[in-house]
Amino acid sequence: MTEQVTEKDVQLWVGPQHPGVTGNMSVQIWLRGDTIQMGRTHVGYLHRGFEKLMERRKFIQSFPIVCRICVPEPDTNEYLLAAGVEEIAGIVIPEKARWLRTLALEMARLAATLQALGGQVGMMGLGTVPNWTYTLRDYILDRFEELTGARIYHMYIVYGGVRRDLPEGFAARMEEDLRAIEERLPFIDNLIFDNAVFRKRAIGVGKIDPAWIDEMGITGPTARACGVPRDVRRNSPYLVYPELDFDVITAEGCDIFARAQVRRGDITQSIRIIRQILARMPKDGPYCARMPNMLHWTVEKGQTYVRAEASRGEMGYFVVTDGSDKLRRVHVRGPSYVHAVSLLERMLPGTNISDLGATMVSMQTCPPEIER
Amino acid sequence: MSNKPDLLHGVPEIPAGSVPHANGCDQSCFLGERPDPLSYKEAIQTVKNWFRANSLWVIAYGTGCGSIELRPLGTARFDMERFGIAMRPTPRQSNVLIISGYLSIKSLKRVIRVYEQMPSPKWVVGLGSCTINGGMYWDSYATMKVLDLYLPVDVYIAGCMPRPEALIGGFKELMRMIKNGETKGYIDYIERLDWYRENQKQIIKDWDLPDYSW
Amino acid sequence: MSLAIKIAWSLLNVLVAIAYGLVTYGVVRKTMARIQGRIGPPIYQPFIDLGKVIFLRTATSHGVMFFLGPIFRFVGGVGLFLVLPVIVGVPALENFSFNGDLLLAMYFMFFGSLGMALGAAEGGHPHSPIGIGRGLSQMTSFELPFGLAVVALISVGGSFSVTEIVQRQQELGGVLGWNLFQQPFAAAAAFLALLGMNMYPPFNIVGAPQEIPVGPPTEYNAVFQSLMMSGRSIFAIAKTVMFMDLFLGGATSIPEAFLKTFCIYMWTVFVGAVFPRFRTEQSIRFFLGWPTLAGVVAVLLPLF
Amino acid sequence: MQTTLQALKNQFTVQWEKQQRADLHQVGLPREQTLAALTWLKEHTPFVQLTHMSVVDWIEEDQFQITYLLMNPRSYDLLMVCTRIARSGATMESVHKLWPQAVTYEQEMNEMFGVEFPGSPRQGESFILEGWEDIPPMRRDFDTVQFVLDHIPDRPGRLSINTREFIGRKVGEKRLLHD
Repeated sequence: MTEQVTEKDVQLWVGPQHPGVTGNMSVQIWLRGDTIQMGRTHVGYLHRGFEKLMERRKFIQSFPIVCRICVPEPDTNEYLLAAGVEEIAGIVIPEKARWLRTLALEMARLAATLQALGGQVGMMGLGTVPNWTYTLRDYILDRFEELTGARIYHMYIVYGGVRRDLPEGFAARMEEDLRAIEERLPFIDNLIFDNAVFRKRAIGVGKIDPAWIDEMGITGPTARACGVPRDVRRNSPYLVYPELDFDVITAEGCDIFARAQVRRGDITQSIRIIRQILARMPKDGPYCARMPNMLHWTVEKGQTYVRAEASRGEMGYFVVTDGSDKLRRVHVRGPSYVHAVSLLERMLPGTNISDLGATMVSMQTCPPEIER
Repeated sequence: MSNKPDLLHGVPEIPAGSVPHANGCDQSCFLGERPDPLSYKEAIQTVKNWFRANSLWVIAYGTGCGSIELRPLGTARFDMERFGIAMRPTPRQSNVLIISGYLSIKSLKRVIRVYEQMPSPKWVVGLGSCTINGGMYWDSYATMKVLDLYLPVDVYIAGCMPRPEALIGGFKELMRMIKNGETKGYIDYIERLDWYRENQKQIIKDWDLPDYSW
Repeated sequence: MSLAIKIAWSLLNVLVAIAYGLVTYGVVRKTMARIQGRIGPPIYQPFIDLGKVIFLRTATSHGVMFFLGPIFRFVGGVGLFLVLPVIVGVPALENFSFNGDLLLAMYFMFFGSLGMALGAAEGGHPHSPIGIGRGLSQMTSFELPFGLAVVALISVGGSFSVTEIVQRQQELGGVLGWNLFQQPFAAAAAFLALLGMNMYPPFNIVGAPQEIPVGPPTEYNAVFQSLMMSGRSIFAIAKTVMFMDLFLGGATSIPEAFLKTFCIYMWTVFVGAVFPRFRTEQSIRFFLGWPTLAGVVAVLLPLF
Repeated sequence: MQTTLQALKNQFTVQWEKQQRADLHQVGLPREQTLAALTWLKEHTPFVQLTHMSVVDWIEEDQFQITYLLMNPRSYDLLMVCTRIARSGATMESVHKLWPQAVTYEQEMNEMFGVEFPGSPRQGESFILEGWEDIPPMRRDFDTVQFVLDHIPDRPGRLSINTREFIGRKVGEKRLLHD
């Protein structure tokens, strides 16, 4: 790729201090006019050595760590760590815990998708929609607070099930919030998908080649925007997803607009799934399996890879245990790992500098899961 | 929330009357205003402080995971603009640097540059437990533990993460401190630049920053 | 009226215009906040910001030309304002309008931005030249429909004087005598060009914070930023006064002037509240499309 | 899945094999055959996508385990290919020609574990760390607590408690209250 860059190109660092990148990361670009000739992603500004820290923590102590791997959507991380260790240890979680876990995952997906949809237009300079969607996301965070006691880092899913039962009257309040979201959605649709300027900015911009999907392992809305129905919830079902009725949203075009459409469809589907869960969840029964004393718990030697659908795509945990009371190794495979490094560097040549931020947001880049 | 703690690994005493300047370049001319004993100047200082307190421009740099709560703070639910707090995208035009959570050493290098480029008077808000004592990352090899060894912190907001209400509380405290003229962090940074530099160089192994990033 | 009194009145007008521009900006911020569902800053917030910025000391220096940039911009705004009559017939509010002031006004509109570009380029920050490139190319493109609209007005009125254009509209009488209705094509071209001039979305690519934070003013702070802020406010007011004179029949009283300029200004704000921004080449394409066509029609129509 | 596994066994020496889940099989291959097996899997079987690549440090056995996770994009089945390499002077063949995104994984592993991938384009470039002088941090023999005590100043006053003793004392107090 280096032969595309000549001496007369302007070298520019976008980030880490830059409002146009998603979080604390940076993209080094070479510009000719307004066109990017080449781009390199640089990460590591958020590195905390989580995988090292988990080698020193007991199993239960790892939960406060994993939920900090992706800030907008921590529950997927908690679920994956729990699922991986449970699979090796051979623990079966009770029925109600499966429903509650799905509820937490889906609420997190809804919150993160709302944030991403707002950020998508916010990155193009329309400040109105992000203001609305962040508020709607805050309603979900309120329900999270009620369910788990925390706004951002929930630590709700633990080995064997979940930490708490559903509070009294939760379903009614959740329904109220979902209605509030649904009331606002037509306005958001109007401002995004019927907006002439947004269509001009988004259609045909940030295109990816459908052939890259299999080659590079592109997942989530980025793949679904190419018409490829890649969704772990459907393809490799986990928890209660096989019992639920939902559609895998796809769109055609492979561009930013198609990804925004997929996100918009995901919001509707998430609302639908949350309603189904709240209606069909078993009323009683244990929400956590009987677990041994967490201070002395040891898990036999084994290794596995578990995956779940985050709002950004397939998230995977490679979990290795060695028979002690600590994890041997956890390796997180976030969707951004491929999307924001290899894929972005491949997409950037030929892009206008104005579209850089919009392209990054359209793949919902989350830097902490790249460097952990 | 606390004021800047004054003892950390033995802060060197500054002899009264001397203005040490670091590394050959004299920053004392860019210190901003110092408190003056004359009363009419105090009155002017009060007016200036009132203006400064009511127009805080925060640099848009999310250094850590705490920045996730800055966005609800800036948008419709918590709306920090009603207090006159606005986000500015360039360090040249901002006064407040929020260290949102843990700071990896790679980031610390950039943060120092950003901080030095901001015009005086400037303030640093440490957000989250990780800036105070390392928090849950106390044994991590990649993050710094005590923020005020490297930057002069004016207000700490405890919690992980601090809620937006706590952030508003922290900003209110900062405003109160500015109005009363209690924030001397930016003067302290220049006066003890050598000490700060020493600390910074202690953990930034490949030091390639300039003497002072103008 | 002697020249000294005239100068005193004009200076007062400039100060009032700056204050009015800041108030307008406060109202704009409040309005935007309400549209977005926020409470928003107090209306006097721009004054606090300005005061704070004045009390800062700059620590950066990139040479004399760098410091002259905001001064050029401020002078451009003041110059534009000073050649326009706010209220025709009231000598105190006519400033220095004279026969042929429209030419000077067009010149001043370019002058501020060019001066700013010269200064900002000295800053050395890579974002500044990118922003300047964007700004100047976009400015050239919206100057075309606006210039055509002005040419149409001149050819119909047969005069380069803003005062005469205003008087002509007032002689025709009533709301329908305004050029907005007399010359609809010219008005359309000019009001679309105004969207670009005021730099609200969708034409704020020049300083787009998400792309090149924040374009030409990246390196400016302290007093120079305050000059830019006051220059921006007087520039905005001068432009709206110009549009009021050219298309809305001027003003006969001070409240009317305030009302008309405010309405003209808010037109760009309300458009900006619901649109993301165009890329540079897209905005150029926009201005060279329908607005320019309307301008050409406006110029050619009197010939038939 | 089964046909692929059978063909893999016919063609290469599969050291061990385990079915972890219905959709996850694990195989162990000797180091020399790994690259050939991966190439064969990509060219001739539906396992065309590299989902994940990882290193595990088995310091007791003085070995690194390198794991390749391949996926069949149609059936969503996973195949985990594991191989062991010597820990001292660890090198492994690069797969970046098969899968372009492997460059990032290899760059990270080189930095965090010190495993060399000769031929991979960004070997030796800093990916996450900056100015790192110690041994690669993810190795088991790197003691992060010792590093922190040596290099990163802490705020005085932090208490270290023995969890077992502390909780035992708490539980004891509670018992006393109940008695």
